[in-house]
Amino acid sequence: MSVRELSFAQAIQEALAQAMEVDPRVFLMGEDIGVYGGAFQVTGDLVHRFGEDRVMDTPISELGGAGVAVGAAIAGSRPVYEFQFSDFSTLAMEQIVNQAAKMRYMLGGKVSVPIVFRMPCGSGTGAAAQHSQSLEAWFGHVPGLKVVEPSTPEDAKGLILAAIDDPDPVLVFEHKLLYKIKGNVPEIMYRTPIGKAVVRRNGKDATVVASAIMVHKALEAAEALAKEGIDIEVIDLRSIRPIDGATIIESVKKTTRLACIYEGVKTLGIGAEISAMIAESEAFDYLDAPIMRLGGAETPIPYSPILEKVAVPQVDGITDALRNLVKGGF
Amino acid sequence: MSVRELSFAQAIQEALAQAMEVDPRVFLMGEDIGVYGGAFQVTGDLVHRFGEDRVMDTPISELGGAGVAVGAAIAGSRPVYEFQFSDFSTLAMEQIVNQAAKMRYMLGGKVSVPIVFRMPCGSGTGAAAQHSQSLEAWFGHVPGLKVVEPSTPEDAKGLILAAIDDPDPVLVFEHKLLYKIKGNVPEIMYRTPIGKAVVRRNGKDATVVASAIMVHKALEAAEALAKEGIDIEVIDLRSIRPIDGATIIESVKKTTRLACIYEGVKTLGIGAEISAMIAESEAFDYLDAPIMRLGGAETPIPYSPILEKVAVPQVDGITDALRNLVKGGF
Amino acid sequence: MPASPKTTSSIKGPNARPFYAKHNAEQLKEALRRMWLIRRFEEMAEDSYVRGLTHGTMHLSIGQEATAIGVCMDLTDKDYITSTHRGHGHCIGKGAEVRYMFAEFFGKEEGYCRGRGGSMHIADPATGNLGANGIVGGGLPLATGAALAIKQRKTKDVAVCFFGDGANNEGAFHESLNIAGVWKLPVIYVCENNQYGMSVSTARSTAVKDVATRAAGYDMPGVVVDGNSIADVNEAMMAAMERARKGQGPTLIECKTYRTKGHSRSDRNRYRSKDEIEDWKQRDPIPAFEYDLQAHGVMTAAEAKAIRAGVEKEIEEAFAFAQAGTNPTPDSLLRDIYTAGSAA
Amino acid sequence: MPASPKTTSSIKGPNARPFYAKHNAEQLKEALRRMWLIRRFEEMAEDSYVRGLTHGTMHLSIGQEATAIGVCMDLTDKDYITSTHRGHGHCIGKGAEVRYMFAEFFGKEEGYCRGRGGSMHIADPATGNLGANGIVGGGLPLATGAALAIKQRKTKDVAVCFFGDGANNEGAFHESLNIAGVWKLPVIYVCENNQYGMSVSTARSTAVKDVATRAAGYDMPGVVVDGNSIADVNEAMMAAMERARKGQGPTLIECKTYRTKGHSRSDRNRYRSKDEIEDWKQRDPIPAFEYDLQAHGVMTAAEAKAIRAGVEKEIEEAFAFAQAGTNPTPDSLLRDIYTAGSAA
Ligand SMILES: Cc1ncc(C[n+]2csc(CCOP(=O)(O)OP(=O)(O)O)c2C)c(N)n1
Ligand SMILES: Cc1ncc(C[n+]2csc(CCOP(=O)(O)OP(=O)(O)O)c2C)c(N)n1
Ligand SMILES: [Mg+2]
Ligand SMILES: [Mg+2]
Repeated sequence: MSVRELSFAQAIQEALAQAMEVDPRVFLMGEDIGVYGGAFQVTGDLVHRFGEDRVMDTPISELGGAGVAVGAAIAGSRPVYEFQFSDFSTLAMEQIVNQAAKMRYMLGGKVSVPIVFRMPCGSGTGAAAQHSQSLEAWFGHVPGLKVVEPSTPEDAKGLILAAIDDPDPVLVFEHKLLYKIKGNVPEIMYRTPIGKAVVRRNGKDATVVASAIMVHKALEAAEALAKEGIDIEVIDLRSIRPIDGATIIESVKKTTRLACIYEGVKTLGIGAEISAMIAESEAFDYLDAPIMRLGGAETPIPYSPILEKVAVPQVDGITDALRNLVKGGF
Repeated sequence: MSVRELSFAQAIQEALAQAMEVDPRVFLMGEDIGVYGGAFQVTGDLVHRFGEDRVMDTPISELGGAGVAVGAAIAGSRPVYEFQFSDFSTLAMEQIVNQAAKMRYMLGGKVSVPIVFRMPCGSGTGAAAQHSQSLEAWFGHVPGLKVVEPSTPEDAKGLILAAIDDPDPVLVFEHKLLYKIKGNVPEIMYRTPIGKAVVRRNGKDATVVASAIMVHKALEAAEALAKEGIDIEVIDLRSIRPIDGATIIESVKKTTRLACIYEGVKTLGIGAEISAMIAESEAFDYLDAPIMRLGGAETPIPYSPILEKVAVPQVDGITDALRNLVKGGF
Repeated sequence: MPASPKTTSSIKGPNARPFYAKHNAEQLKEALRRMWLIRRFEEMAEDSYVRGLTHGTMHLSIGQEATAIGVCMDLTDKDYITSTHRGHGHCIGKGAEVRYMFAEFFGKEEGYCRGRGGSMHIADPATGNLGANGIVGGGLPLATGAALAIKQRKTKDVAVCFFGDGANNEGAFHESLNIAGVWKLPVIYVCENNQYGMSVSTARSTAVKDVATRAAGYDMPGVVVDGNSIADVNEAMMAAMERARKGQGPTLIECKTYRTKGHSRSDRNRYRSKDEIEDWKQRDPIPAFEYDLQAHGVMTAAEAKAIRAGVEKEIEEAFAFAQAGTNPTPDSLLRDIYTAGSAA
Repeated sequence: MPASPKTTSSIKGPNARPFYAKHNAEQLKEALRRMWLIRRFEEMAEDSYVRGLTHGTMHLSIGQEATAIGVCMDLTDKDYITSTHRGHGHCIGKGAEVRYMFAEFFGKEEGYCRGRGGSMHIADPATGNLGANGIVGGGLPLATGAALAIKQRKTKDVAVCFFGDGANNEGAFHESLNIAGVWKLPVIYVCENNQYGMSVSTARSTAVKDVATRAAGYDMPGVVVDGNSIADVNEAMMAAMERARKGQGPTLIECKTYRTKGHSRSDRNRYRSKDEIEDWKQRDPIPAFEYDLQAHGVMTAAEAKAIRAGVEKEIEEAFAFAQAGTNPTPDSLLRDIYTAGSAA
């Protein structure tokens, strides 16, 4: 099996191309995904390969565009809709949440809605408050949706392919700072299972549950702490709805300490759910310390690079926090 | 000080009338709030008293209507915008979340956005999946917003008045099944502080944090358990952003057990935040049992009355769960 | 269907208007029958609601039946429709059976949505009916998307989108019609302009007198028809379907009509006058069509009576069927949220 | 401002077009100066971006200056504008000082938004500028709401809403214009049609050729003007302002123009030809206006030179001011989310 280095963006592009290659029902919709190649160059040259009928530039109309994609999905097509920035999904919540998520249920199981929404998210690009949000928690709160958030090129490809295969609506959150990272990606069409977390680093002193870019920061912090003799287990959440409780519970039972690290706003962010899930599970009795959450600050993302940096967890802060967690200095 | 019995809906109406009486900048916008009196008769006859210029029927245009209200607020008016059902706020998330919530911050504090959004919410009316959601957790996740959820007519009036006074955007969630409940309401203009929970029932065996209609169900369950010698403390959350952590922590330290009861979908609902907040607080060390959450089932709200009932916590289930929590039967 | 032997030359002749020229007697009588079926279904539904047999809310389209049937009568099961909160007529027009509709109202497993949807979500994908919608304007992008799927699979089907005058002020209207206009999609937007969005008249909600005026902003024809005349409605549909099937793109048809009942049960009709309601009751589309069919000799008085009797019987049986239906069990709460076997 | 002594009769005479008849030489020269100020500000901003002094993204309006100034030059600080992601021109047009704009780009406390907003949110409420917006179409409801507030307080001010051709396909456009049309609000919608929404031409995004066509759907006048002619733009504004101030309601003005730079830094201009860009560069609105002013004797060549030199100096000083500005301290992260003293 051939494996190459690809960037996260290239890996997604390959997944899209392979899916379109094997299934004529699959097509792409979004703003500037054609000749422009997408704001983050994810669709790149696909329009030249598949034509304008399958790589469709839409007007700037998120509610209409997303809704048209939902309608096409119900009627038998397989759309992948790109929000240029996931912030703009605020304009399409109606179609995502009231229609796509609930249609199957409301109709007694008589339709399915095989749609993928691609959601570039996150801060760090200096694009300020309306272009830097991490809203995955909202969608994780909505039955009928599935929500994933890859951290590596390999998972990016595998989760996009799984999402396209899936008969239900799936949102794929893609942290913008990850688009350029590189990693090994198999050439074949493979699926990364939706709903399964993965242990990225084994450790015995504490469990960190992180997602997307925070996985990388957590691993960096873990390496730093390893030099101090502190051994951190890092779980890459990957799937936000459904959440893989079993993997986390098992890990916490072993390490007896838990930290949740996420970029979204701390209050009511994904770490709240993970913490609560553990606090009500059998793992509760194993806990030797309060459950720690490191989330985004309670603020819109500022433009100033100085402030933007302190608005979300960074490696140094994570390292200090984990040290405290293990050393018990609460 | 004169006190009368008013319904929850009447209490809100009185608050709106008093605010309009004393401040000519205050006005109401929404669909069918004029001669129709509002879908739930909250605005009632106010249009006859204050005229069509201050009780404004809008076209069916939630994004535009809410956004126009936000613009008017920035430009010096004091709008109260009613969503006919809070589910329709999915159409206006852009203006609420990207504009109203962030405008002050993005502009370096140079404007304020004194707007109130009224959000009729909740299930129990047979209106099915698109008219029964409890979406307060979404807004609780957004810095720049304030979110309250009264459970009594007295608080409904006081929180509406506090929200109108507030210089920042406030969302008031009004559970539809509460509109007809009656309670004592003072005649004067008083404010219920935003950000303060209240202990509705003192108890020593476990703390229940509930909001809106769940406060009533929790109190009922507590009375039933009192007969069994189990003594439950019931906290009415009232404010979802900011959350009154201090009141909850103090209570948990005393009772050593915590249950969160809410109608919104359990995963990533408000109970997740309360649980996580306690699990990372100094109260963690006092806990004698896992933190329990009873939230809405992981489903769109079904139409069938049989299913609709089991989709959200009911008194019997709450009673059983609390008994288990206290008796330690995990 | 066989050509009717009773067809008179005044209708089928060279001067006959297209509605009569293109449909045979069976088709015309079936159209009338369905109009009655809608009427009696809704009356019965209202009755059962008043008697507490149904819960939730319900929006009646009494007075608007000519639009529903005029639009749907020539559609096949492969043509899609999206419907609205006021959708019983569309549903019956598209071929649904009233027994399963009643069953849905009663929240039974036999219902079209297995009792999960109720009146506001009633749907029948098997006949191309993608469903009523609780969100005003919610169906506009969906129908547009269904039209895109049709275009992608290169068939000659069409998608029809019902929406109200109130919905025409939603952003979804604008975005959908623009996309359909740019992409030349085979979709027909049918505005049922019953003069009010809940309590707000079009004069108070809509900056132009005719919704159809807005079609010019989307490079599509916009036509206004008497929505209480099944012939007028249907002829506009014929033109729109031809246009769509030829790949020429969308059409907006505005049907001026009226709901003689309140918006929903909570309506006290404070926003309109008794006289106005009475006026429109005089323009009831069903007796008018019944009269025309007899005047033109398509149908005898006896046949008309038989149609009504047949409808009566169908309604009664359907009602009984629904009442005897199966209640969902609590343990089925979480079924059909996700597709069985998929990750969830 | 004093009437200019140099005004020639051909401009001020009875046959002079309104733009020249209604403005004196000082006003006209100030308009030119601001156009140069926009141009040089943006060139400098781009330069500092390329040099890595600014981060984030930036959208230049080079080529569109006549629209910004033609619209804003007669507004007072009590008139509101809402701007767009491509908003530097609007901001300067409304009276902002470039030193605080540069400071904002550099993320300094002295910036208009204290460094919290950056280019996409630059605002100056003191001059009635409610801000650029990162959301395409985001300002449409806001301007409409500001117009409602004006109407409520019964003054004669107006609200002006800038938006792009791309934004005209957002639902916010439709809902806002309809509300303004029904309520007869004193708002002026200015569409800067620069032919593209990012990479998508209006032909591919918008079902009609002229955005102004859509005005008919909202019961308001829709006019198309040459957006590169400050006189054309301004005269359309005069009519719209008069209409708004008389309580006759909104107007839609479509200014046909062009951005000669890419959409933003990431743009490789794959969607348009070099020839097209060159063509439009020939129609640069600033030299054209400068020429007119001289041809008509409003201004001498020496004065024109002095204006440019003044702008150059202002830009240099502003840039230096901004570079010497104060960085926010991390502990100020949570300031100004909520109003101080309110519950938070
Ligand atoms: C987005 C949204 N806004 C408001 C409502 C509440 N509502 C239900 S029907 C209705 C009136 C709709 O008017 P129209 O589109 O003319 O349809 P009609 O009821 O007249 O058939 C309203 C306001 C809703 N269901 N969805
Ligand atoms: C709601 C929304 N959708 C998409 C974008 C990304 N985006 C920013 S500017 C732009 C093009 C806007 O085109 P137009 O309105 O014509 O303004 P122009 O850039 O041409 O000045 C796009 C697609 C956005 N910022 N907001
Ligand atoms: Mg209507
Ligand atoms: Mg443009």
